[in-house]
Amino acid sequence: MPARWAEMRLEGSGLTCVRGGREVFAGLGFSVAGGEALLVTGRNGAGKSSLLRMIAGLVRIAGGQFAVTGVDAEKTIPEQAHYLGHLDALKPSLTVAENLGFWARYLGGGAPPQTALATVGLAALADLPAAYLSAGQRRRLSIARLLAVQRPIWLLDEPTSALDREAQDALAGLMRQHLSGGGLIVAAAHGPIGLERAKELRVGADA
Amino acid sequence: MALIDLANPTRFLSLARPTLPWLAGLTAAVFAVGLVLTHGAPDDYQQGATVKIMFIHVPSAWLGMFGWTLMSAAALGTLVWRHPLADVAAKAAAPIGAAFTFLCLVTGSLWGRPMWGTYWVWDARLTSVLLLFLMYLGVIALWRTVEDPSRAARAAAILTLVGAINLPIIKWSVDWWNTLHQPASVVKLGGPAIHPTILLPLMVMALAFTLLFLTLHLAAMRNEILRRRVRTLMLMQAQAAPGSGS
Amino acid sequence: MSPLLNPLLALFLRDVRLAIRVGGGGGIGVLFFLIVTVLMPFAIGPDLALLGRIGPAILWLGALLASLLTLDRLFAADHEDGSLDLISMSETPLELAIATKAAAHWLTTGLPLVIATPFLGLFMNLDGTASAAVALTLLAGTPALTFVGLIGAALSVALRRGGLLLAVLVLPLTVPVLIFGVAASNAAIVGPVPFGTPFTILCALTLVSLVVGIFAAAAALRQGME
Amino acid sequence: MNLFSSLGPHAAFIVAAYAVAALTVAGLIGWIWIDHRAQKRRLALLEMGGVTRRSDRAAGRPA
Repeated sequence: MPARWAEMRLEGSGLTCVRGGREVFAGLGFSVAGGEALLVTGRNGAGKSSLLRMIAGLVRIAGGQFAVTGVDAEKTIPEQAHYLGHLDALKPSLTVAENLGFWARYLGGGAPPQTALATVGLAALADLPAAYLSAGQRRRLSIARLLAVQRPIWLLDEPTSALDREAQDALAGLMRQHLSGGGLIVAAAHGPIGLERAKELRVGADA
Repeated sequence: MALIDLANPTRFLSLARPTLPWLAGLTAAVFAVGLVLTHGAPDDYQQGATVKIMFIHVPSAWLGMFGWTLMSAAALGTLVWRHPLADVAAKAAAPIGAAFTFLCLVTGSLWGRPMWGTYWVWDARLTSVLLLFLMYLGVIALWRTVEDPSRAARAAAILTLVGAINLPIIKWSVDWWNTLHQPASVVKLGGPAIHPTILLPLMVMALAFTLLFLTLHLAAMRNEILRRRVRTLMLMQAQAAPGSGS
Repeated sequence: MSPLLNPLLALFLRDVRLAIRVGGGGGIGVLFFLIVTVLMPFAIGPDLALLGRIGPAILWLGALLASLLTLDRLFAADHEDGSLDLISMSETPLELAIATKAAAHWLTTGLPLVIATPFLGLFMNLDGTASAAVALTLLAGTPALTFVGLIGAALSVALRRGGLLLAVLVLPLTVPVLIFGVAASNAAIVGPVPFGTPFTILCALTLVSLVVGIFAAAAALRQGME
Repeated sequence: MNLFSSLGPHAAFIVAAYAVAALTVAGLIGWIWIDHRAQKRRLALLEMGGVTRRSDRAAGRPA
């Protein structure tokens, strides 16, 4: 797999997050290069999601800053990152194909590749309204969004939740493929998510 | 959602398919007779030929009420006996009832224009029909917003029954609010006060309209059953695909 | 299609498609407008002359309430299912995305109100020219209502309260539009002021609210990123 | 056009009323017919895609 992105590095230093007046974490730092994965662990409410959302520009940075090298300079980090949160960003009344098509056009400016749905095993349900999908299938459709638009940074918040064993292995494969393509992953999870050589960043009281 | 057994509606479908063409033919025949009779009806001494509008206005008003009565009966079927066919009957009747109520309003204002000089007058009967029309739109909106058919049916059934209870109250209060319209001349205690030569075409047209309503309702119910079957198949298609377990 | 327009077009088509599939294409807005208009004579009485005089005011109030109350879901729906997060993570500036959503909302809610106006004018005993005047002023005024309501919708998402809060926040801002809208309608029916004067002010108000609404709503959404 | 003249001065309103009636009925019939065709098409599409109802299979019809 030829490296899609040149030598890339994402660093955060002295990061402080305050939400609703409560300091979630302070002075946090990390550094992850292209081809590497960072596993953010910690008990619930320790701020794993907040860190990911902060990288994605969805939460205000109370202190510290991010630095990214080796990527398109004009684009901000959120414009080069995929964020897979607890919410699936799907409209029940739109069909599977319409949902994916919209995100591909909105985030990537073009129609999604035909293979995206097939890779996540939803090709047969393309014309089915998303309302009929199960939680696991909605999750797969969200993951298809990551394949439909090429972005170097993947921010995955408990990506394996609602996925069955077979889908978790498939996701691990996709993540390895993304890393070997030179991309990087920052994932928040409780346990290992099939990524052997992931660096770990503990967040929370005993950080 | 447990896969409700569609056996009963299936039998309904097998019954509906043959009867539909016959019913449609009968409706057309009665309509033909009705139209000939209305054409021959004499002019009213006061309103002249505009009385011919009554041959559409009055039957469609009746159908507006008939539709809501039908939906109320179906609502009982839904709430008391939980019969899936009752849900289908209620949902199919709403748009048709609304259409005839709308027709009653339009013909009413067309009849009123030469008589009262304006298209719309806030008189008691027309206003009650207008409120009935709004209630129809409300029920249809309710049907469209709730996704699951059986939940939607129960919600619509409750709204229909509450509406049925309130219709007389609305009618009485609007009458009190304004009495401009001609008092109910057809259904009078002393029998119809209008001349038999006008009453006969009116009765035939009323029969024709009712048959039309039933034909349309039967066809709409058939569509509704097919729509539910499509929904069930789509659910099964999702469950058959990978990842449906979790 | 230039790279900037493609995403916006996709967003526009998505919102219009959603409005048609879920809301019945602005049907709920028109239904609310119809009910509010029909309710007035029950309070005021069936006196056609009086209704004729206050017809434009009633139609304007009905349209104003209808377009405001349907705005509540403009951002809330996307916020609840996570779409708003992804929309902000795109090269397309948030302001343009908001303008596109507002345009889609106006097309599926504001425009149907304008189209329904002549029919509701009958209930208010308004003749042809009167109904046309009200419809024309609404055509110029409803975009202002949408773009002013936008700010309330964005704020109510950030504050997670929504619903009536939107109306409370935004109603004072719509007063100028209401004044000049009704004034223009009455000018066309009764005079003495020529129709043009209040109408051009109304159009000016719309253009101002267009710009202010978009940037204020974007700021409100960004500020709400807690 | 004796039909028109026989309807007296307000003929236009009478014809309009009958026209609206015809339109409304045609609208209803049209809506029902289009809806019927649409459901039939979607059913065929689904059944072609191999999705069959439990009672179909129970009735021994080919899956």
